[in-house]
Amino acid sequence: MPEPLIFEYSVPGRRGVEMPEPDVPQTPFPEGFLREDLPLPEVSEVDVVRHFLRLSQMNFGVDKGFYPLGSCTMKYNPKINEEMARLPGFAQLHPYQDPETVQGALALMYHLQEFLKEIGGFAAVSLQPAAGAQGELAGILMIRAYHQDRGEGKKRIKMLVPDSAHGTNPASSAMAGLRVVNIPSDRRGNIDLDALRKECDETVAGLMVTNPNTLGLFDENLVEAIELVHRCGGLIYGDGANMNALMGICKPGAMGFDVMHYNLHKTFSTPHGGGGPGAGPVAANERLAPYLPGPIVAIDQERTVRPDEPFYTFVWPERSIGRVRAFHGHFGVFIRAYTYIRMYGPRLREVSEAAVLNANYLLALLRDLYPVPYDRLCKHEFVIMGKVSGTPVRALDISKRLIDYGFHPPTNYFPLIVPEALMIEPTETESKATLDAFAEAMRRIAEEARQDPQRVQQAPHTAPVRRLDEVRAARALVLRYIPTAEPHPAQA
Amino acid sequence: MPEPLIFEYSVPGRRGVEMPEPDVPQTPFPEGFLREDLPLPEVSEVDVVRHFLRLSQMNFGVDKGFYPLGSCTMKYNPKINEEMARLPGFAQLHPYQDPETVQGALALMYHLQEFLKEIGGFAAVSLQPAAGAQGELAGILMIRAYHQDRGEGKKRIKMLVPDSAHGTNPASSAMAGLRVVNIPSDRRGNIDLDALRKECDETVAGLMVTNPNTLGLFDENLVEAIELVHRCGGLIYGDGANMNALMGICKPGAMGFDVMHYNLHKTFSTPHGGGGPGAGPVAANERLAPYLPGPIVAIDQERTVRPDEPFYTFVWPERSIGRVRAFHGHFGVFIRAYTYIRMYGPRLREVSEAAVLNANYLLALLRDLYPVPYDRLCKHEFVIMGKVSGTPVRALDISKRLIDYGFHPPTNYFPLIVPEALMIEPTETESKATLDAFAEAMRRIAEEARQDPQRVQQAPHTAPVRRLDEVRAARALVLRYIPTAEPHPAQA
Amino acid sequence: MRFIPHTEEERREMLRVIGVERIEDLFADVPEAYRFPPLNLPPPLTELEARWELEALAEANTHTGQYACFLGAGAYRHFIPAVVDELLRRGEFYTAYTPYQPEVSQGTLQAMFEFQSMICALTGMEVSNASHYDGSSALAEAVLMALRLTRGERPKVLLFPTIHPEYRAVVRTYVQHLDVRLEGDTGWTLSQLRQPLGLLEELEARLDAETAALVIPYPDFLGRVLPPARLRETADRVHQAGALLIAVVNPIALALFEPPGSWGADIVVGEGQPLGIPLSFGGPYLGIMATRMAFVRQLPGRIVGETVDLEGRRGYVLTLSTREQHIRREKATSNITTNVGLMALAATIYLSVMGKHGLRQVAALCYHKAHYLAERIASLPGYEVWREHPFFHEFVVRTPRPVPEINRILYEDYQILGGYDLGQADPELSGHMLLCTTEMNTREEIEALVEALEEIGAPA
Amino acid sequence: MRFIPHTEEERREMLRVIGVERIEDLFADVPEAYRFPPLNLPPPLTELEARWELEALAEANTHTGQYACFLGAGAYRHFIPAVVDELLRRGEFYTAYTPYQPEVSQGTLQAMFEFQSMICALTGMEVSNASHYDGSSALAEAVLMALRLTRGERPKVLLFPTIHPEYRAVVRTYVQHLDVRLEGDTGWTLSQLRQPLGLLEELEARLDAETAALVIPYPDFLGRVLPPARLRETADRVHQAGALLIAVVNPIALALFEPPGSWGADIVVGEGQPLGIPLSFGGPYLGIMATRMAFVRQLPGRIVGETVDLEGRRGYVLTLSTREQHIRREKATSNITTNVGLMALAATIYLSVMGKHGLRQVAALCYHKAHYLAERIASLPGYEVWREHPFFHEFVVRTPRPVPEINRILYEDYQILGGYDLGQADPELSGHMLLCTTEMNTREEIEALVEALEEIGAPA
Ligand SMILES: Cc1ncc(COP(=O)(O)O)c(C=O)c1O
Ligand SMILES: Cc1ncc(COP(=O)(O)O)c(C=O)c1O
Repeated sequence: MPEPLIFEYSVPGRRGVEMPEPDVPQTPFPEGFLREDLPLPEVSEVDVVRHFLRLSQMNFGVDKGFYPLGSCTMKYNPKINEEMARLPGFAQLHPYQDPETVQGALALMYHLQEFLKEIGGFAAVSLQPAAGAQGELAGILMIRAYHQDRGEGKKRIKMLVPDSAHGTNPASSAMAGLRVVNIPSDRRGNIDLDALRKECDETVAGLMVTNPNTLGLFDENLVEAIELVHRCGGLIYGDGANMNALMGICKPGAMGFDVMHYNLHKTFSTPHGGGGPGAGPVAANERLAPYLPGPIVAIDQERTVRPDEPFYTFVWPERSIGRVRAFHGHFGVFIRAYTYIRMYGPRLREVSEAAVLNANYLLALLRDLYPVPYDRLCKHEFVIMGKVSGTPVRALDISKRLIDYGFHPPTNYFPLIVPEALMIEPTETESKATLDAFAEAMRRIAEEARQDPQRVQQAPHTAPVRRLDEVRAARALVLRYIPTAEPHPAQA
Repeated sequence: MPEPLIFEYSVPGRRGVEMPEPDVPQTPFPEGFLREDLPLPEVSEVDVVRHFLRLSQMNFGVDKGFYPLGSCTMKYNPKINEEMARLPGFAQLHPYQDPETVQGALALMYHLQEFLKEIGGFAAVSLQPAAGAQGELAGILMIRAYHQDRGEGKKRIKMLVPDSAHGTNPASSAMAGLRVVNIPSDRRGNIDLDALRKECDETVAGLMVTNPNTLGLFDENLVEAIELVHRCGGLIYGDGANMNALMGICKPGAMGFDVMHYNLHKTFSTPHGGGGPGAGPVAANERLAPYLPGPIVAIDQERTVRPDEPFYTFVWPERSIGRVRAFHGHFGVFIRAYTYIRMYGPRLREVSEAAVLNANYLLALLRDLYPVPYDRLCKHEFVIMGKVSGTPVRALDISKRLIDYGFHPPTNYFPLIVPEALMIEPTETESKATLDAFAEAMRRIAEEARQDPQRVQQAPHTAPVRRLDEVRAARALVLRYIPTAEPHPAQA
Repeated sequence: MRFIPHTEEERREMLRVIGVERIEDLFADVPEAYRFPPLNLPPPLTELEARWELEALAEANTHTGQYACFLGAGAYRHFIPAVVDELLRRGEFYTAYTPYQPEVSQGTLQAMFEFQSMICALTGMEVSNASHYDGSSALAEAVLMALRLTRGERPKVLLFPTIHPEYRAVVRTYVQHLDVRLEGDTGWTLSQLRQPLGLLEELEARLDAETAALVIPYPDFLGRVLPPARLRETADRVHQAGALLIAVVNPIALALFEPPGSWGADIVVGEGQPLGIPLSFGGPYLGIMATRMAFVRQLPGRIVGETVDLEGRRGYVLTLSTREQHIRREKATSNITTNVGLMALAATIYLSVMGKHGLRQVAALCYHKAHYLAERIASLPGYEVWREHPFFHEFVVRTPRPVPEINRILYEDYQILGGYDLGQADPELSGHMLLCTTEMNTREEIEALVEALEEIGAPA
Repeated sequence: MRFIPHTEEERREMLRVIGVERIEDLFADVPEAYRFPPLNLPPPLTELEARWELEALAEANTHTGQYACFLGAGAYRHFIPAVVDELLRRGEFYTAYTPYQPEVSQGTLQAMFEFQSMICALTGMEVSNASHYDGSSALAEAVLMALRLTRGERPKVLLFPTIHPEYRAVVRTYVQHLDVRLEGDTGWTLSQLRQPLGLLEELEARLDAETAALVIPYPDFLGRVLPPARLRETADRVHQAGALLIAVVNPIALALFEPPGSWGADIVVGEGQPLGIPLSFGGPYLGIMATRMAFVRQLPGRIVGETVDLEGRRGYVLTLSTREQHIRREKATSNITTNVGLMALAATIYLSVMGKHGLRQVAALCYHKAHYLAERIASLPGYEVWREHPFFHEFVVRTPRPVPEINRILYEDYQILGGYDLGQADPELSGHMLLCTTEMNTREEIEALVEALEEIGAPA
């Protein structure tokens, strides 16, 4: 049964939550300012509960089952994180309270900055950016500000972006006013050094590197690529979306990355929220640290009385690019990431080890079933091709058929350089039994593709809806509820 | 896909939650005391989350949809109640804390007692009983103690119980050592006064009255029945399960009931928890108040300094029947009931009015579709017969078919005096639209019964499982998980 | 009103369909003299106002998260992993009722089957019900069950004296009008109470052809654990006398100690609150009840069994319902219907996520901390600790000043909720305090208590 | 470790299948010089220990549930019905990601469609996206959008000076390397700032063929609401100049005041935090972004559209994704991908359960309480209140002593979190405080503040 829209439950005059009567004398509203109608639903609390409960049941989350969405690190989100973020001492803090009244919150942010510095090998961190993409924008603006300070702002207008990069990389570069130059990948999935070398000149602002890259591969040309770009005066932006492969394995800061963002909602287990919120803290080496977006948290030595009880406060990096958002970042997300890091400590290395173990294990199980375009040791994820030779079945079909087997589909059709890409990231929180079951489903789908391709092509068969007509959606452009003439309230 | 048992996810050595290492010196365990194996599951947190999330999705609750389970008052459970019960100042109180440290909790219990007294028209209330059935036992023990105090304890050993009564009524009487005498109902569904009169003698301990009775009818002979029993020295036990029909409508205490239990999990919106916990506070008039189970909360005048700040404490009713449980009752349930009553206040009358309105409206919609054995004004619920003439379809089939229409079935085969009983209690929290939809489903089922009876008889078709073999369950008696020789861990 | 969805217009339409004019007409069958009495209740609150009021009431208490707490005595402050409440809060679980309709209740049913399995695993028994109200009422029902199993021919039940005093009180309440004699639990001197093995011998000596059951606490109210080997002998003696052995247990202790199933208990009951259920001022808690398969037909309460559906898939249903009141009425094994399903679910989730290893860790932490505290207090002048018998996580301390006095000072000057005053339970034990530690008591708290007791105990 | 399920045995078996010996072998591709650096982090905590640490950090703060709070300035303490968090906590919602696979994401998708519909209802616009990070970044994106809509031919954007100062800062950050001039928001005197209609005229006067957009706050940072009738004139002037009118709104205010859609705004952005989202020290919040249908192809962020499935049933999908980075890369309308979906869901639930009536009540309560407080303070010697222009729930007070001093005394002596120090935003405004009330401020709190201000303001 399809679920009605909440508007379709509405009955004129029905009430949900009511508020107290005013306990102060009332003041007349100014004339000519008021709106007439407010076309919001009029429903009761039980309508709302049933509606959203039913909607939730039409959704698939990590809590429901395996969610190997490549590039997204859909690891299990510990429940303690959720409880901690709801402590009134955190959830009920106003962002403009005096630092003296929020020392616990500032301490948490300070230590999270420190943890992220240590994990990535950087000199400083700003927690401000709201997501990875905003972290990218901030980092690129930092690179630009750096060049500008050197009088090269107008000159260095080229951002080198590998063709395997995530779409946010070129998009962020463009937003910062840079020209994007695509760098192809070589046959082993690495940055093509020859192509790179050709672009390395004095107009280069920087190179954006995702490592492991979106093929799940550790770039074998990394050290050389970094050197090439540095030599021509460009800087290295690290897309840290894939840090789940690298904690305690290697530190990008040590390897020459100048600036990098983290995705707390990937590596550090904060839930993805059906699309967000995440957080995209940005880290920098000594060179770029002064440009970080502000404010960041520091110890105020003057107000610190005892060394074991530092006084924390907000400060501005010397040559900051400025604010990327109002207030101080996604604090609720920081609480979760902080809790997570505290539960692992130096054993975060085991997270990355297990993530890579799981990916290589699953790759080993799938290798004989589907073509693997770049078949070597992978890191936390890998890409296969969603084809079964001699059949019309495509990556999309396989994805949809996986739904019937109780799995969320992998990322499909990304990275763009692999035709029919299926990008699979199991994460470290999945058990061997789950990976075995997934591989078995993939085996059966390959078999079905041969024996009954229609079954695969028309999948899913057991989801709340069948395949949806996306073309129609884009043509009709019904983007909001428009009341019909004859309301007929739905049952709750 | 059937969900494995949590034991079937187990992998030797896998860990869920881990505890800190001891921070004190360790003491050797005594020799010869320790157990060898502890065959609990070994699973990770994500296994647990997915398992119980999936199980929950195989369940139907009020939050999912209409749940017209007669005699159970499955009204909507306000979410604020859940939050309030989880406040640390309530949830983290030890029952043996000094009264001085728990004045807020005691105040809440005191006022809840007062509210219940007022709603039922009684002189005193004990919150102790854990559920309606335990309230019954307590009330019957009070009646017995009363007779005993009058030297009639050995003589008055007969409890009169109408044949429409809930099974707990005779069962509770038997547990208290009484002999149960069934009183038939008359043709209008009332207590048969002639039959009652015949049993009214000096061996009568009391009469158990459910009003409105389990047919959903206000007993038209009530006043007379009470008088008859009182005249022969018996007392009146009120089964308050159906108080949702009577708040602000009439007070049982005023009508001559001597003792009555409430079901906080019905009338006062505390959730049913998949079977419990509930709470069955017992209320008494002046005569029986001294016998209430203890402890109850009272104001300690001596320790009260200011009259607007009473000091609350536990006291024992003078001639109490004793404890019915350790500690002080289902406090977590009291919080919810208290919150609920505070949100309505005197407007609880509107709850009962709307509950009765809904029942009569739905009865009006169903009257022409199914036989109504006692067709008169009903109160908060009503009983129809689950038959469609000329078809083999039974009440059970109709119940199961309702599942396919998205509804929880009504109570079936109770009360026992109606063949093929379907006992329908809509409660006041359901909207007209929902009742209309339910009536429409019932209409369609009647039609299906005529056109395609198999479809109805084999329902449900869309539930997580089909009809289950209860005979086999009772014969095989597989009542716990017994590990198989070859464990094969399930995927999460 | 807030939770009533009808608009005025809908109400009118509904009345029209019913065929009456006003809502009052629906109550014509209520005798006029009693109809529509005033309800003298405080005026209604909105959600926000209710929240304010409840928050104020909650804040009028001092809770165990604020002050260090050494109270146990049947209700224990344990760590509850966040995952427990996260899952309990799923509306499909907590807003359902008794799973009479198995097709839409497989969640509750399977979870209860798992609960039964875990209780069997913990206790070493063959069958468990799906919960009783609490430990005390479970014990009362176990006594009634033993009476039935001995066909009502044996009116005597022996209660060990150091069973929780409120449990013994509840048993007395339940049987007050039945032809039953409860014996053995009162009238002992302080020094007798201090020797549980002596008490055991005394009680065994009273076993006779009149005896339906002997009830043994494990650990007892004073924290002590009787030796399993010795209890095996007790079981033999009980069985030779034709009676049943009932054990009252703390489930956390069973993670360490030999389960009653292996020393011969016939019925095991206990308070399941320590298994992931908050203190909540005493309830709702979780009655545990398990027995041998041979006795299953006398077990009260719901039982879930495995079966298959029409298509042969595994599924779960309520079974053996011919024991129950809705079928058997006055002949039922009990009057219970609403139980504490959600608490049983909490325990199931708790036991799943703690698992074999975690539960053992919890039990061991409780044990080590209690023994450390006992040792420290034993070294304080003026205090005497009962340490001669093995104990779990509670122990008795004789105090140099009256217990209520000590507790008041602990509360007011040290922000500590002190131990249970045993004088409340038995005048023989006055001047004795029952102290408890769990994994929630840090060493810091323990040292603070010891220091406080030292100061309080020092001669002025 | 806790969230890694592998046992030693499983790990060995997996390595065997992979064909390597040790887990270290999986990292052979990492240059040796950099491989396996030490991680200098504090040692791991169990859940219980983590809880203790986090609780201690939380308790090291004074929160707005403890002290009366009169801070607003872009983040508002509103009542959040319990039902909001109950539903947000459903794992199917919060552990999902962007609904790329509509068949298993109808829950998120339909809720986002409802969100878009409600934002359109509130703002009076035709189309909304499914959220942006927060109000400030939504404004920055709106400015970029206006630049695109004017085909990059108009480099000037006029910012009203009393837009939230941090929003203006964010816009500056975003455009710092673009060929854009932000004008109009700085350099005004105190008395100019006090006359919003005067400012409006000044800004209108600067509209020219270079201008891409004029941005108007509604209400402004100082709480004032410009007359809708006057804004309609502004819109006409802006459109005549070939530019776009962008409004920055507080959605709660829109429950009372004429929505920007009806006075001619082209793009509406705002901070959705007041719609059921906790203060949480500043985030995550909810960027709102709506526009006219004609501009939909320049709208950044996710958009959900209605469609049908293979069997003709209504369903929802992400649509117009050719605007987005994953398809269009450097030519996308924005780089945004992860947004704040869960916050949009919170707002959707909030708006559903408050409904038309409840939201109006909230807005009215805010208004009445602020006006009462303003009136009371206006009567205090030494204080001056800006009341000549209509305001919503915030207003400016000139204080007899420096604002930080007053706030410190309020905090220390009265347990009050005082108002925002406007000197932080603009030196011209130093000595002025921005006070805010919502439905959460009781009259008692208001009187307490007035009394405190009176005492603090009294000449010594
Ligand atoms: C490789 C990569 N880079 C960047 C991003 C952008 O991060 P966010 O979605 O947090 O903005 C993503 C996210 O999906 C990604 O996978
Ligand atoms: C009429 C009636 N009486 C008594 C009871 C017993 O109440 P409880 O289930 O709370 O023990 C019920 C409950 O189902 C009932 O419907």
